[in-house]
Amino acid sequence: MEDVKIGVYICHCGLNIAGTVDCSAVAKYAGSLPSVVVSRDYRYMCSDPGQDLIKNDITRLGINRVVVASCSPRMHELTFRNACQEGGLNPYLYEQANIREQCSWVHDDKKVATEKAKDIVRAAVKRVYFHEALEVKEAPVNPNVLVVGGGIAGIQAALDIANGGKKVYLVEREASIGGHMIQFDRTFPTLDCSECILTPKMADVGHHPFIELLAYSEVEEVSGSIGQFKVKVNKKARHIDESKCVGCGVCEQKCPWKVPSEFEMGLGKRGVIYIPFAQAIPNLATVDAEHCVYIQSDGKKCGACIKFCEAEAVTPETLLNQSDQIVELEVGSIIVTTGYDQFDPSVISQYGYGKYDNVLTGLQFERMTCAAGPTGGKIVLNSGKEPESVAIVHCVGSRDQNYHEYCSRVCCMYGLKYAHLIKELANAEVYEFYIDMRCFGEGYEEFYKRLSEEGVNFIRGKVAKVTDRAISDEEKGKLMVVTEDTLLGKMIRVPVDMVILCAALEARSDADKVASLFTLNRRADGFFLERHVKLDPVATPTDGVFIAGCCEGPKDIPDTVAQASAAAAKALSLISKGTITLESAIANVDETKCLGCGRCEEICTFHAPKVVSKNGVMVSSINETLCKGCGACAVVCPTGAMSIRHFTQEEIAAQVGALTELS
Amino acid sequence: MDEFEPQIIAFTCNWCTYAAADLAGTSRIHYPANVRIVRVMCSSMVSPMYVLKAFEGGADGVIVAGCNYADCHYIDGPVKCDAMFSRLKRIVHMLGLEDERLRRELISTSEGVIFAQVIREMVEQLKKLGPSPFKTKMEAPV
Amino acid sequence: MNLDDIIQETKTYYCFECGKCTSICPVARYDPSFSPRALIEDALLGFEDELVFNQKLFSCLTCYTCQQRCPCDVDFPMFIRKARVIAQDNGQHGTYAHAGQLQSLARLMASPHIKQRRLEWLSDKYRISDESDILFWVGCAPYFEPIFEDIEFRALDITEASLRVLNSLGIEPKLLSDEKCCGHDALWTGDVETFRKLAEHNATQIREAGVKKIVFSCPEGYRTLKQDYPNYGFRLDCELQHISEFVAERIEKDGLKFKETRRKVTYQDPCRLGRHLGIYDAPRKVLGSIPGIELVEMEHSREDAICCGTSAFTNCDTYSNMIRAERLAEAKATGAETLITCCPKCQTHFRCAMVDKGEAKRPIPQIEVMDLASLVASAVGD
Amino acid sequence: MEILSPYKEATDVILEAGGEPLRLCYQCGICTGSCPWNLVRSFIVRRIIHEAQLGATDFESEELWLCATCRACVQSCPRGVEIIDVMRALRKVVTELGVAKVPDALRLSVKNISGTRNPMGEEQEKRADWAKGLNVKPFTEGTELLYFPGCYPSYEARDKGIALATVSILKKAGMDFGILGVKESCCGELVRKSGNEAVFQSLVESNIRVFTETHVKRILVSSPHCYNTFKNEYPDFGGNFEVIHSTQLLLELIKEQKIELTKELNRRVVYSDPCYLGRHNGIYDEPREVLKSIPGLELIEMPDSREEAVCCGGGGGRIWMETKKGERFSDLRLKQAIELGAEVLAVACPVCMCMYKDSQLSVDKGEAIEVKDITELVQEAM
Repeated sequence: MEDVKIGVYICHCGLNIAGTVDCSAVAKYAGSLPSVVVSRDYRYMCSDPGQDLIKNDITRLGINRVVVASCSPRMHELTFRNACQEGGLNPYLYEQANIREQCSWVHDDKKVATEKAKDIVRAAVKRVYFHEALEVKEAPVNPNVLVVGGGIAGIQAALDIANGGKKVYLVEREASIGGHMIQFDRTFPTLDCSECILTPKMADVGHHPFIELLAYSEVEEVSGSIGQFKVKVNKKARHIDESKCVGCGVCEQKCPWKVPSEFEMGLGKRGVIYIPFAQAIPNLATVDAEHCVYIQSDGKKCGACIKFCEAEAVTPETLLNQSDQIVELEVGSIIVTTGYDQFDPSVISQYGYGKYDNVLTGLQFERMTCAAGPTGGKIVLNSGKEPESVAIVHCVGSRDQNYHEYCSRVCCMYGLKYAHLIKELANAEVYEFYIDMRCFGEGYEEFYKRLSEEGVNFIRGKVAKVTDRAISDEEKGKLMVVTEDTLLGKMIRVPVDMVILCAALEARSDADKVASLFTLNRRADGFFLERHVKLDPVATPTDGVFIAGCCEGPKDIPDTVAQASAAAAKALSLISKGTITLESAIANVDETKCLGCGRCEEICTFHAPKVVSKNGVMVSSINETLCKGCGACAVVCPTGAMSIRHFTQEEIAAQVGALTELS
Repeated sequence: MDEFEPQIIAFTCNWCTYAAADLAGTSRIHYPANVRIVRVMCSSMVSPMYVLKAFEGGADGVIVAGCNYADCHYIDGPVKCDAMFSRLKRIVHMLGLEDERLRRELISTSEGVIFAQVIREMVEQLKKLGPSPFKTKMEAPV
Repeated sequence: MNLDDIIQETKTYYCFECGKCTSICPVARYDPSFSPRALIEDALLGFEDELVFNQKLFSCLTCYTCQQRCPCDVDFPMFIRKARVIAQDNGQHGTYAHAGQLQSLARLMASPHIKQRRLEWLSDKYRISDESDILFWVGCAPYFEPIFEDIEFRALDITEASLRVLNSLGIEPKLLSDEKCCGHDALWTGDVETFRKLAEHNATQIREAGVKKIVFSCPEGYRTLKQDYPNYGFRLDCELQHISEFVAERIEKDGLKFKETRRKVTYQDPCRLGRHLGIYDAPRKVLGSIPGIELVEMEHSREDAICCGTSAFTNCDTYSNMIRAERLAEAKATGAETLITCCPKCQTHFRCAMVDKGEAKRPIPQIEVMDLASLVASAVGD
Repeated sequence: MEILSPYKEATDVILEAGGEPLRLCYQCGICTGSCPWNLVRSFIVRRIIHEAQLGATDFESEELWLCATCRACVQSCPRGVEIIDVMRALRKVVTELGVAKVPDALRLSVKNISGTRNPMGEEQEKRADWAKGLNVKPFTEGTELLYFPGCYPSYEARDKGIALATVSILKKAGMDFGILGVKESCCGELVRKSGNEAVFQSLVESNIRVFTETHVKRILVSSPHCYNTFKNEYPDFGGNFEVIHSTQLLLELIKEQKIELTKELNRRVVYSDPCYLGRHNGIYDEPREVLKSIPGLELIEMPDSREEAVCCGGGGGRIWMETKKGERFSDLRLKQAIELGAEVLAVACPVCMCMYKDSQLSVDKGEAIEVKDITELVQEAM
């Protein structure tokens, strides 16, 4: 082993460190440690002159190990590793001592802090002594991309990538893509119809040469890692022959059995064999097997669809024998755009959702105003009459620690949109019950102003309850919205015919499953956690997996689309780079020490180690693209054959030893 | 001789507890200087030998800390660590050490406050317990 | 002590490099880079560094096979043991198995201030008495339990079996509540400082206990207290016996009888009990006197027995496992259903060798391994 | 016109007095909307919080004394503002700093309590008189259960029935219980809510002392107010005792068949949730289950029940103050009950009991309905 020459550099970080740590004293002390040939302190080590100190010492003094005592390695490890590399030293021969976040910033007694800093530096020096040069390996990136979720986010991301000439697999759980956006009638603040702007994009997805659409399918299993994921997708049986179905919809008309339509939020019905909505992509019929009398009766009853399908897409065969199939995909990166659920307001009993007929959720109202919707675009009470007055209740389940503490960001605006539509379609009185109006986007405030002009009544106060108990004659047969008008400082009861609850956007009920499937983390509020809230909003802690749209948190369409494109760009840049740098600090087997017992194979979550035969001897071998370097295998290895590069027992033991020398 | 200052070694996972310690720093939450942090990639990387080594060296207390079960960067590192830890705990118990001297903590990235609390609390407990029976060498560093 | 003294003490200079040692050495048979002869050569040529910094220095099993065959009566194992002291002084210790926990434990136990809780496993199923003049040596079994959980080996089963045997013979032994590691591994890996501390403590405890006899279930503890403690000047002033000897004696003197236990078994001579102390017959006598037990010897047995492959939990490697595989194959070949041994470490290593958690299975013979004490315990009944 | 400028000092005093939570308020007004006062008059809770935030509180205002601490507002507050604590703080400022006048009725009751340890100002010696001739044993160490009737059942004619019923049930169930008699002091719950922290703490101190001296473990209370303060407030002063409300115990006894409800009570009963049992401690089902287990009894629900239940108006010291006719919640509730065609209004709280019995006199056809505590009903059914 060549003799070790360590260079130690103590950073003042202005006064951040020097304020509480006597840096020159620490430097002096470090200089006295074995194998340390040079020890300096400097105002800002991360500055160019600071980094030059290191590079020069590497060339002039021939130091072959570097320790910088400064901020957290999470902050500048990379900076100084690069400095080493530029100086001609392997980046892994570097160690950072954290004397800012974990010393100068948490202590005030200068003497104590200085002593602690010395300990930390000593430990780093002892550790770096054992550091070994590691080669930086690269692996190819599979240029295919998986997009999970066919809402506007997924559609946008898929198109951006496909238009870049790369293959995209778009997986959608429902029978058609479109997500929540296709349920909307108009979009705020421009009021252009949602369908009109979305369906062209959906059509593009449908026939794009680079997009393979897997609708009515769900991801079952994900293995591998960035650059080479293996994905199993379950393509659910539609019980029709997709190659023959022309989407004429006759089967649905003829189907004698009707069930509430999910797409219409229960306001309308659909056939048991159905096409969720007119512009569905793919435009295929789907059989809801659990309600299908033919299937349930094993072909003994009904069978209307078979009779009437001229294309012969529905046959006894497809109905009775078609089963789910597993499709295996190989992709280099994954974009998760699984969207949101609408909060169920029935848990707030005071608001009477589910109790009073004319209390609706936002999404139900969207369907109601939609010309193609269950009421043909008419705003009607359950009596069939048009309402004379409507209350719109904001922050239902949002900004409320009893339900969701966060603001759902879109309710104020769609609340205003509803007000406009009600004025336009039913010319009724509208009361907006709000706490704060949040109109931050492009054209939003202007829209708010416009609605004020249109004569909407704005009442500031969180609604206490909605009741049908009349206390005066004019209240009879109405729904009374009770609240304090906080600007008047008076209690008011507003009798209305219809109440629309602006229900919060919440994380998907199965977000936990999706999270574990793609190894994502979730925030306290249930949405997926981005890698950095400000600086890395679409990446996740798992390399190669990106998130966009409402699965990351409530947001409006423009933000969703922007995020989707951002995620697409991330995926594309990964593809255009073509390779990924593999983690170098990973498991490593000393085959002469390995027993081939397979304990490592058993404990590894990522299936990195496998016991294989090498010239007749069974020994463990590491798949370097799968290994994440967590180190669990090394702990269970009985002989010490398994070690983690850059976190070897020698290195850590040296560090621990150094830290415990002082009493 | 002035008050006994216990010496704590904390093994912290890079992704959560180490980050939490950093957060305590960036938010200037002060805590006693008795702790020395050893950064590992994952709590499941902590070998019982490291802990024993720390006690051998005369540490008065050891903390093995990492992510919560939900947000492990390696999916289930904490579970593996727990398995190791329960065995270790039995060994250390047999050696006659008080339970307070060896702690398992789950402290996630945002919990700088909790990290500081844990340190304060442990320093208090250890001061009550006094020096570790393994503290043999009292001489200065090499 | 320097290299020359060692050469003197162990009569290494007699060596005329016939290489018998290497040819008979179980390790050398598999590990091409290990050769007792070569190590001695280095020593004789005065290449101290080549010897001391040679990782293979710690691969020797000190099983004493070579010494038996050596025409010049070179005490190679002792040579190795002493050479390792110099190695330790140079910070060399080979590769610890099990991440060095066991070495660490020995050093921790060596601390004078500790008060162990090592007898918490003891239940009232077993009768012990502080007045007894017979002491039972528990050894490291309590510590093995958590460490070897993953190979489903509970060393305390052996301890408890031994206690059941003693109780059934009407003996309520004394146990030391603060017994410490005997220091065997420390001594054989050259950590004499730790060994002395441990020996000092144990010897004092034993003398204070004022017992007439100590019974062991662990051959290593037995050997260490019997030979090494006196050699390093730690008196015990009492008789020492391995449980197999103790039981054999009872069979002799009091015509002790066992209930029938049908089983075809073979027997593994632990190096410490066999070649180190020359005890081959006692265990066989015990086995022989259990009606229904059929003992079939392995190809190599008694003086020729093959070691379990690792010593002092150091330098356990691929080759160690090959040795074990060979030994297990021999055991299997006898057609026995159970491999009996009377050393907890033999059992540890054989069980470990049979662990096979990988998807691709290894050609490793599987056979039940059991301690003599456990077998006897089942034969004396309760 | 008057121009207001924030008066930080005032805010500080309020925060000092425990008004800390008010900082969280974002002025949505749902507290006002859910406050029962607004059924009978205007009471803008939100504004009081906001004035406190700005230090613009009008300490002279009677509004400070309105809050019956029924917790409806806290329950629905989206920011988790402990509005009751804020009200308590405001009252504390008035009583302790004397910045304004405390309502006479309230001042009198509190004076009584600090003097005679009960709000009625009856003599302490008479505290156990209700139990005369029942031979209830005084609580001594070792007795399983302490029955703590509290001030109202002990002195107040309208509530005595509760204590008597409880005792006879406990006896039938063969429970080992005792009372503290003259050693018992008011639990202090209402006192604290009316802003007299000092008096409250002296009561806590004396009760905890007695409990500890006599080694009390489990306390049975008739009043949800005692329940709440023992369970949730005493621990802060080092008093940790197991507390159980009569309805909870009754259900236990019924389930364990220690008491049998044989007699049919063919009556329509409506149950009114006491705030301190319901919203404050989440006990909604036990009382109902007890009632349902009475043979023949038909249990009906008020339009606002459980979490939505309207307060009787007696909490927070209101019971001691005069509430204008037409502004009494108890009147509303009683009317509702009568409209529902209920024959009995069942309560589980001495305070509710008083309030409703008063209302019987002021509401027309008030005598058309009976007001009974659940314990009394159970006793009848035995």
